[in-house]
Amino acid sequence: MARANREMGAAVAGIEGPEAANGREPAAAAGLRGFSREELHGLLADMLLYRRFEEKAEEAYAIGRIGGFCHLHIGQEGLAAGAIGPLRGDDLVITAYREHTQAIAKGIAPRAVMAELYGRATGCSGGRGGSMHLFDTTVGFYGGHGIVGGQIPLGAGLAWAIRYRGGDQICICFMGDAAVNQGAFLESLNMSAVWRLPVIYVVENNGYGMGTAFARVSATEMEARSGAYGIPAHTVDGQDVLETYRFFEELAGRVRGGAGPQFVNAITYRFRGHSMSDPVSGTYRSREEVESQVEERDPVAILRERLMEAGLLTRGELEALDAEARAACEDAAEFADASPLPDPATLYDHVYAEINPHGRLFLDGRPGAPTGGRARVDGGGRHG
Amino acid sequence: MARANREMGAAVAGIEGPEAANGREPAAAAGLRGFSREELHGLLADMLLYRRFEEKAEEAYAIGRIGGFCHLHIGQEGLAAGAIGPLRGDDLVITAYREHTQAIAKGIAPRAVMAELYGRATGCSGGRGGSMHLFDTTVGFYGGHGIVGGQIPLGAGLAWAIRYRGGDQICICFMGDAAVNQGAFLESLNMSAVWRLPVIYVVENNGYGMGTAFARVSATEMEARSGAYGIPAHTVDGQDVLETYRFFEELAGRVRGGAGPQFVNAITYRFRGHSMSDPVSGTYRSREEVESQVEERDPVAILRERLMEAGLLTRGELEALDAEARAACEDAAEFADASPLPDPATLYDHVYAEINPHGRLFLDGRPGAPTGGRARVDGGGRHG
Amino acid sequence: MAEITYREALNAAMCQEMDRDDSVFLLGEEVAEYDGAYKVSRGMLARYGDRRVVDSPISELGFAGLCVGAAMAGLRPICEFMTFNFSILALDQVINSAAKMLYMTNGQIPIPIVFRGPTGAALQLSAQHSQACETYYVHAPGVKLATPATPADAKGLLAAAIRDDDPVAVMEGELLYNVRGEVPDEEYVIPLGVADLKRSGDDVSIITHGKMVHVALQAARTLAREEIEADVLDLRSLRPLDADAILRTVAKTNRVVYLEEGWPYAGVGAQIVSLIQDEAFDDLDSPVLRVTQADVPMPYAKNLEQLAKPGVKAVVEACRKALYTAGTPA
Amino acid sequence: MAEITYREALNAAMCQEMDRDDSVFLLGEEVAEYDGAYKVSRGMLARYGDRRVVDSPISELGFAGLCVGAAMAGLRPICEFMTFNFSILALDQVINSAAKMLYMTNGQIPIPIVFRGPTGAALQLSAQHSQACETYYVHAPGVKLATPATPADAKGLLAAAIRDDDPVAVMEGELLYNVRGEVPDEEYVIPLGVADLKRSGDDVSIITHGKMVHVALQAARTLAREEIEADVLDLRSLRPLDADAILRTVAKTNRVVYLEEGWPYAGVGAQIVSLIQDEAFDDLDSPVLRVTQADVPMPYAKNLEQLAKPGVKAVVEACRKALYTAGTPA
Ligand SMILES: Cc1ncc(C[n+]2csc(CCOP(=O)(O)OP(=O)(O)O)c2C)c(N)n1
Ligand SMILES: Cc1ncc(C[n+]2csc(CCOP(=O)(O)OP(=O)(O)O)c2C)c(N)n1
Ligand SMILES: [Mg+2]
Ligand SMILES: [Mg+2]
Repeated sequence: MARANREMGAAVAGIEGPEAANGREPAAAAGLRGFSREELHGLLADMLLYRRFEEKAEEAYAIGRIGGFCHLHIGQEGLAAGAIGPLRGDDLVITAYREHTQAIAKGIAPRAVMAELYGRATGCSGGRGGSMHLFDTTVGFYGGHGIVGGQIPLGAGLAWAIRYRGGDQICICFMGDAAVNQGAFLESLNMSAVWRLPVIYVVENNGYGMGTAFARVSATEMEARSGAYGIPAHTVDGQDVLETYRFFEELAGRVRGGAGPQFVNAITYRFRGHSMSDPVSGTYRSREEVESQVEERDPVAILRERLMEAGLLTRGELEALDAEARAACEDAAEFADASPLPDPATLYDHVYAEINPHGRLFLDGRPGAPTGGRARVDGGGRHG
Repeated sequence: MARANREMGAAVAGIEGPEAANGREPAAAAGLRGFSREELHGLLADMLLYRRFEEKAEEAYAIGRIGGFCHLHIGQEGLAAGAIGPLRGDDLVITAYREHTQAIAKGIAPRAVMAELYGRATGCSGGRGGSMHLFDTTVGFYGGHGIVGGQIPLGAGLAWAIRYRGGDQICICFMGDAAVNQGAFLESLNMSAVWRLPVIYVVENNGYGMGTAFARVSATEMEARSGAYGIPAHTVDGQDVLETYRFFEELAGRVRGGAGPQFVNAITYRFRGHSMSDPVSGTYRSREEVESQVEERDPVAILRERLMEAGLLTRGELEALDAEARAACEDAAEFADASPLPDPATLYDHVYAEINPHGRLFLDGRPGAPTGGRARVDGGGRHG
Repeated sequence: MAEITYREALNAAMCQEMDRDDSVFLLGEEVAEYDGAYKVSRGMLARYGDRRVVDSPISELGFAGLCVGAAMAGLRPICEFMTFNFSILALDQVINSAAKMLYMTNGQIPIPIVFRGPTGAALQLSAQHSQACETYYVHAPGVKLATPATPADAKGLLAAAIRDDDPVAVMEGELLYNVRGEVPDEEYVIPLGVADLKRSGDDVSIITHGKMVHVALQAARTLAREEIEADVLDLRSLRPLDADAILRTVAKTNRVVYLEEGWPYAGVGAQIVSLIQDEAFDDLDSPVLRVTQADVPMPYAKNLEQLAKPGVKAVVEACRKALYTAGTPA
Repeated sequence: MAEITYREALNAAMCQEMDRDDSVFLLGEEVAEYDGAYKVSRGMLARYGDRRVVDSPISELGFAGLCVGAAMAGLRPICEFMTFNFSILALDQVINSAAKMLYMTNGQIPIPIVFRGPTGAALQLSAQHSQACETYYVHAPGVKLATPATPADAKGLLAAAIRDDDPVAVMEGELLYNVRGEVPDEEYVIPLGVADLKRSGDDVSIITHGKMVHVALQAARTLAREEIEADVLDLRSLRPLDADAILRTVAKTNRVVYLEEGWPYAGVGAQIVSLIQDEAFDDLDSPVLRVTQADVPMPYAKNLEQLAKPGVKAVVEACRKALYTAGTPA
């Protein structure tokens, strides 16, 4: 759970009702209703952490500490904070490969995430997964999936398991806007609707799948996509973390109460290139477009400005929060850097949870490969 | 082209306008408007042929002349006649495995279809395809596909080729109601909409995918399924061949004119079991349900009764038409029975269109398998 | 010990496991109200209700993925493919989700799922419905694969597969469903990875799996009339693979034929040949021969289909060739 | 003859064929406006317009099937998979539509399509993005498969694939795109089915394909320092397979190592072993050894990844072992 996910305290005096200062409620304050000052600071702190974390990852990638594909969430932090924030600890989240901040939001320590990006044994996936495959089941974070759309049926399955056991958790299944063109989307939404699974499908609609604008690969608006299965569609401004938070808090409650699957079109924007190897702008979107989004639609800046305007945040407080965020990321990077690589002797671990006592499971005949006939029950096994 | 697909002649006197006998148009005649007597007889003859053909196939299956899976179209003939009838010879049709009568409707001779069911060299697929894989490109019939939903992207591709070449043909892509739950449906409809392909997707909605009623695997009505891609949905009564014919005639014209992809929910009913090995009724549908459909919604009977009521068909004429249909099917069966099996020497033919002069294409090392190094350009090749 | 069919044995295995573990459920096309397309799940809806015996839409990728997701959360799904032919649509979820999940998560998320259904050809079902799918399931590490040939093996191996903490594909045979045989009534589990010598002989080894075991046995009977005695080794599971049993029979007869239903290129037999020549090079008196489906899509016509399928005659000839009784090898 | 990159050579092949035949078009994710995810199609949108260079949605099954449909109607699509990893989603259309169509239609409908893109591992892309897909494409008859290793082969083989009347998969390598080499400027086509002896030596044969050719050559250079001279045979296409060239090198050296990027079980190497032991049994002085990826999903961590990949050291050791210089075989 992210820090914002705490008990909703009393609302802040001064932005509570129409009887605000000089009889008129300030525009900025309107959006703040229902949040305590502490909560607001918590949300800002969360988003600053996410932002600084991604910046740190960017840096580490540039100097070769992180390898492979690395997709940053910069510009989209409002969704990590606003959609995951309201969840319960035992709710489940599953997502694609642009998931660093989502993992942190659900409760994985920045150290464990950064160490995973560094490919270290202390990473949340033991260094085996990397940027695209972050996992921690103890906090309900189910990855981290690299095949576009691949996580959608899995998300339905997590929700299936909740329903099967009669639990009252819910599952949030994130996807990119391009993922709705995968057949898995149809199949999963249809089954979810038929079986009324407790799942919220959230499109992080940043307008592009790599270099392809959504409108070039869809004849309809995003909202049209779920009606085919009778699943209600909602649109939320993902750059407004407070709206997003309130929205998901309410929706999660309804799904928990049996409202069935939901579809959320969350409008956002990616401030960086698709992955570290892609330029920020190019043939598919102009520099001007990116600049104006960064200027006007930065979810961190929007909350920050709003709080300052409403007099709920001083420059000093902001600097303190930011310093804290930076320190946490610095710490995470140092931790990662100091962590050991995975033990080479573990290469064949966790291919199977159960090493059958008979026969050969590995066919490469390499030294180091477990051979057959040897009863070796792997630690990952959960055989009851 | 089926026989109904002829020039639209002058309308029949007597059912032309409100000035019909005794000032009131008979109910039966209302649906006949716009069709000449000859055309009406043509449509009836077509449907009788389809019905008798399937009955013959059923018989031949029972005595072991036909093997494998065999899915009859009995009860659904209105769609073969009404949707394919209005097409041009150079339009394209692609469909699933319940396609005997559709193949005939598009212009494959009953002899060639029956011989294919018998697995004979004279069959339209040389005996290699069987019931589920009927093909004849010379009449624009592109099969005959066995993976549920597999033909949907292929249909989009046929339409793509039309558009690519700037032609004015159209493509009809049939599918069963259960096929809309395949991811291929989403992917194909979306691409068709984005690229405005000249294709009509037709669901032969017989209410069931094998033993599963559509409502058990869908939370919405069929009509809701295409809106997600901005493709207009239409519903037509497939048991009313005249309505169906008129509808497709008009729609085909519009698609030819550039209206873009369309989605048609054609209501029909399967009078037999899913395939020859399944009972007509069972746990999933009652005998009463089937009986009432056969009684009230038989597309052949509906047209026949309507024509008789309107005085456009005598019992003698009907008997003559039916005798003709039976004779054609008898002939087809005799032809099939007398036809040779495929030449065993052809086992390895048509695996590849081009046998490369170098290297080995077949790895089984069997006697009879073409070995490498032998330049053998197969007849199927169309290398330009 | 009662004589029951292979179909009933599979049913018994599922019921045995569903009785002892509520986290086991069955999901697939037509498994519930219709009692299974091949009636393997007959009576199970009535017995376990629609919470645990579930009809799915025709959405192979989606429902396989949903089952993998349920397994991620700790359930133990039995995911039935009406036939494995259709599972090609689901292969991404099998390989990229089920097979790789435990590894990517560093052991956090085991996937205790069973994928089951018939594989290979029945009769005249033509190219798209007659494909042996073993290669697609053994190639990637992370999945196990069992191929029961008899009713007893069907019960024991399917039960083992359901209890296994990893994804296990259980490939059955449409033409096996009616085969009858003695099957233990009581709880019965056959560990994966133990091959079964279905017949013993000293002259030549026929190694095989699944439906082809019956073809091998028939070939062995034919050969016996010429006083050639064949060992018939049924691998029973292809991963784990009982290499010891393979090497034992090779050491005994020094002549081997691998028989399988599928295509040759990168077939299971290719791997067995590779293993044998690598680890028993000096035990071989002649090359390991392979009998497979002809390297063509399955034709519909009866005569062509028969030619395309690996049959008793081809196995007998291969054995003779291995013994040089058919002249010098080509 | 200019020195260009592998990437440019692929581009040149596509342009060469699109210039001579209007029925050839390129479709895939990011191939047009973005110039290709790996810039292989750079400039092609500008040159041919959006009728012939087409960005698709992320719908692998759908767009592969659409391309097969277009081929049914006589067009000659080049269907780019951003990587072959994602093509597992499309495998049903590759196998059940493209590969089987000609046969099911009795020769009426050839499918002159090319599926192309990178296969196998690049650097630290982890399990789902680092899979060699050859086995999935060679197993079913009806598809051909080429695996160019050099810029010249890239141009010649891709051109041949586009001209071929059958479905041809062309598997490239992300790590090859920047490799430079001499490539003929003029029209250039290398027939499928002709292996290329990339280096000549008498002591041991390293047979391989694709990206691994470079690993093999490096290993050969290392071995040369110990006065072991290796033949390095690049198969170039896996179907058709140049069996003659394989048998020639086996007859010459009598000792063979098969090197491939993929997993061992039912890998390409298994088939090559099967072929060699069947047809050159008496030519072998020792078992054919195989060097493959470790039988595990690809790990992300640099050190584990390196261990998992087949590298120069493993090849050198295998060659030594084949020559018994490393002691007695295990
Ligand atoms: C099945 C599949 N096809 C292609 C890719 C390559 N790829 C990775 S991300 C991506 C774009 C996805 O865009 P979107 O879903 O909008 O997510 P975003 O990157 O914007 O967060 C593509 C094409 C992939 N990983 N999986
Ligand atoms: C991908 C796939 N899954 C399952 C099957 C088995 N199967 C054949 S037909 C069928 C039912 C299809 O129903 P529908 O699409 O409504 O067509 P209908 O049979 O009613 O004409 C099923 C499940 C198949 N052929 N392909
Ligand atoms: Mg996006
Ligand atoms: Mg139906």
